[in-house]
Amino acid sequence: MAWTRHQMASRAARELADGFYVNLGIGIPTLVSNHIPPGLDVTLQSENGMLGLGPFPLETAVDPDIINAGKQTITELDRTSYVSSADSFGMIRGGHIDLAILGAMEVAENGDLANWMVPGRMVKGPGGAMDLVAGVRRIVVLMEHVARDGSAKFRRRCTLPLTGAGVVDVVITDLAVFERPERGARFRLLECAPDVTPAMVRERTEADYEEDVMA
Amino acid sequence: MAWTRHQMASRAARELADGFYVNLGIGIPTLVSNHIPPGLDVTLQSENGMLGLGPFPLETAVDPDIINAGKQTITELDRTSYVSSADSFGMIRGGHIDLAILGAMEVAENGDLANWMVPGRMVKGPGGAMDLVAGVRRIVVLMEHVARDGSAKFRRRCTLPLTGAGVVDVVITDLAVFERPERGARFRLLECAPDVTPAMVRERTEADYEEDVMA
Amino acid sequence: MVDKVYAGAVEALTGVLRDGMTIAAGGFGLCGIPETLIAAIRDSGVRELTLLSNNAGVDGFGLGLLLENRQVRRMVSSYVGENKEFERQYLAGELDIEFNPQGTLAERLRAGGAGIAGFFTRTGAGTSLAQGKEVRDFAGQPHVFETALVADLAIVKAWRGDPFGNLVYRKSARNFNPMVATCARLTIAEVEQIVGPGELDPDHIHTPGIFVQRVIRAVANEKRIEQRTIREAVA
Amino acid sequence: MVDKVYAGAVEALTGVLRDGMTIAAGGFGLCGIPETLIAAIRDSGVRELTLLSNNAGVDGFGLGLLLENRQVRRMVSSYVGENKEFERQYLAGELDIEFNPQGTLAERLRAGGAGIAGFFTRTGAGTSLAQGKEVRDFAGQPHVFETALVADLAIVKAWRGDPFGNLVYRKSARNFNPMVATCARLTIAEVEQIVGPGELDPDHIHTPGIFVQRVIRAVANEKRIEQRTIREAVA
Repeated sequence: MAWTRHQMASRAARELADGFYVNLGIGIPTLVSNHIPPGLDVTLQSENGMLGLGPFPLETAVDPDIINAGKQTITELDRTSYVSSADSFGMIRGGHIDLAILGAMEVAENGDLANWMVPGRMVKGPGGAMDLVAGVRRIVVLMEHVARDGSAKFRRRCTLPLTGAGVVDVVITDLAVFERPERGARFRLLECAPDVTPAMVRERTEADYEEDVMA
Repeated sequence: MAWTRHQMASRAARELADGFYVNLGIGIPTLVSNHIPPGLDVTLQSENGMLGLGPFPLETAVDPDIINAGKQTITELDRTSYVSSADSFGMIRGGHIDLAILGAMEVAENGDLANWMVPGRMVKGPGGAMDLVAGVRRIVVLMEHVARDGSAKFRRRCTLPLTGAGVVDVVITDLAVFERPERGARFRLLECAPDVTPAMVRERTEADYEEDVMA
Repeated sequence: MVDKVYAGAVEALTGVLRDGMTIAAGGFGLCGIPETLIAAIRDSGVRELTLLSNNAGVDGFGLGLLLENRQVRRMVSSYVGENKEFERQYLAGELDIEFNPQGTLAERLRAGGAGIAGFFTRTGAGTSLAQGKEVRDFAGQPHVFETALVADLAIVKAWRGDPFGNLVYRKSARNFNPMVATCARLTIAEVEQIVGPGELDPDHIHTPGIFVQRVIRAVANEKRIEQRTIREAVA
Repeated sequence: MVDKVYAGAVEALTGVLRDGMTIAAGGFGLCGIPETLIAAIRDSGVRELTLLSNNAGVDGFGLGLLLENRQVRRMVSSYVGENKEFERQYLAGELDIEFNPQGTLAERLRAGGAGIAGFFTRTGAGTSLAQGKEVRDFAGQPHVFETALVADLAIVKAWRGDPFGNLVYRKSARNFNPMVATCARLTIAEVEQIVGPGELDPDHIHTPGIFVQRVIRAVANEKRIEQRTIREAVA
């Protein structure tokens, strides 16, 4: 049985460690903030220039000057600081963010990531995604295992324009978790969703990966 | 009769205009702040990271956290702001300072400036001088006309290592004032000190310059 | 004393606008955008603008107003997703767009203000946005060369400003405003509150007055919200 | 909650120091220097250090303490004029020095912290400090290529800090501290006042806690003055 979006987010939250500074992308990655284990000290960063993101505000406390990179209204915490976008990307590009969790259209077996444009469709722009994958120390991708048309999203090579080359460390889908020990290494299948077999994952994956661990 | 240091500073102050942001070098240039005409709004900048320098403090108000680039204790004004040294040199290199008044060991007729080291002597380092001459829109040099050994300081070419190439716009000495309309143009003799003749200036100057204006 | 405060946006923009000019605008999404100045630029009718701005506003708000009024020829941005009029003009070939990674855009604007001619960043290496750009390895990693951005005019939104042009931003409305304020020879700031000399703490000023030539009071402060997300109070 | 506050300099430096390491230090002259941490590094006896610091202290104070104790092998600085021991060791060939223009040094430290591999600046073009460096023309002007600086350890002095590592500097004691705080994997801040969570205004924090791994209370705050200049009160 495939994981739900919340189960995927919960699994992704297990990539967090105490004291981590983390950037969460738009979409399913944002849900990860609801699954941070109690007692784990994690500081969320938003690339527009906020460090220490709090939860959504109460209706009465909405402040249009407090938004995250998804343009959602949020709140401050007792650790919050604001910086310019230049300084915010200094944190990102400079390797000060421990982990980013991002959505993806495609991931390749060499860690290439495509999540910003589809040729022929209107291009909205890369936003901060290229900076995040270039600068953050560890990149976790959260995505559906197969696209709506049934094609594999974890592929030999990306067919879409890249967001970054060789940047992905962990891939979490609704069916399985893949990880590699370092950039440049091969991915290996780490976990499957309940009642999902390695064979089922293999069938729905184009990428080459190791699965001896699961054997 | 040669100008005194205070007269030189007073003459340099005439280069200021209302609303100017100005950086004053160490030594005679610092004296210029005492000669800013009343009613002229000039904001002094110091490259360590202070904009809006006030006068020296009263004995009872000395604050070791308020110093200028010469490491002198100073005071705040109602316009003062502090920035990091990186942001301070952003102001300087980015062309936001209207005028800098600096000392010099040598100036060449092409505007080359040497004021940071003498080969064979202990080198103290360039400090902010190279950034100032590279970034500030207009560079005024305040220096004695001849060195202690009697040699000309306004020369064909600098013999000392350069602080900047072709960067000087105005040269004010104890004998005369030279100016050029733009970088790359020739300097011309603009003024002489009282009882100092153009011929006397010529005799004490190695640099080639125009003097038809004085004729 | 030099007082940089102008009576209003029209007065501050007098003699400044001309067709074909480049304007840098602060803001991220609709947060921290100079609403008052954008409206005045719309009313001025100036055309063929190049805009340097992270986003392009939305239909009917923010820089979307200038797009709807056909005043924009070219945009240098990182994300323009929320604007249908943008899409229409772009697909019709009426509008040029140069996409930058968001951090690269922020850094190029800072570089423009800080006298840095260009820099190497890992961001974008191996992507289509690096095409045609110099790529050089540092520590074995490819880096892309990016150049400084400068503008003829910068417009920013701040929370508080004084007669010297010193600015303080409010919370995440700071975003691109500090770099934008530095990247042009003429910067106009609209502020929610004009305060007197000495009322801003020198340690808390985000943009020193040297970067700001004109200040107006912001009279449009709608601060429209793009994603109004809330949580329920726990009884 | 992660609490970054350590009991003192010795505790904060435990397991950190090793011979031959590179340490970046904040401060300009003797203003805003981490006196407490410098003293602890002196007492540790660690040797063969490379120091990234705008200045080198004076005889008997600031980084001059490490020089006197023969712990420094190399300095990257912009101005070292006030230190006789420095001069003696330099002339004896015991000490290497790499001079940078002050703004270039500040920018290189910022670049190191911000993931910028290198940049072009007009500063130094046509001078001996550009020798051996790439020079490229932009807008007809020669620019010098400068690379990022990074350190194994950064030590900074701030006025206030909280358990998250958020820092606020005081007046011109800010100087090089904000960039230095970003340029190392491990940054230790000494602060005059440790305040509780939430006591620092999020809009006024100069160095966000992400850059600071350890915080101690500064117990040495002599703040020696190099040039005590005063004016007379007018009766």
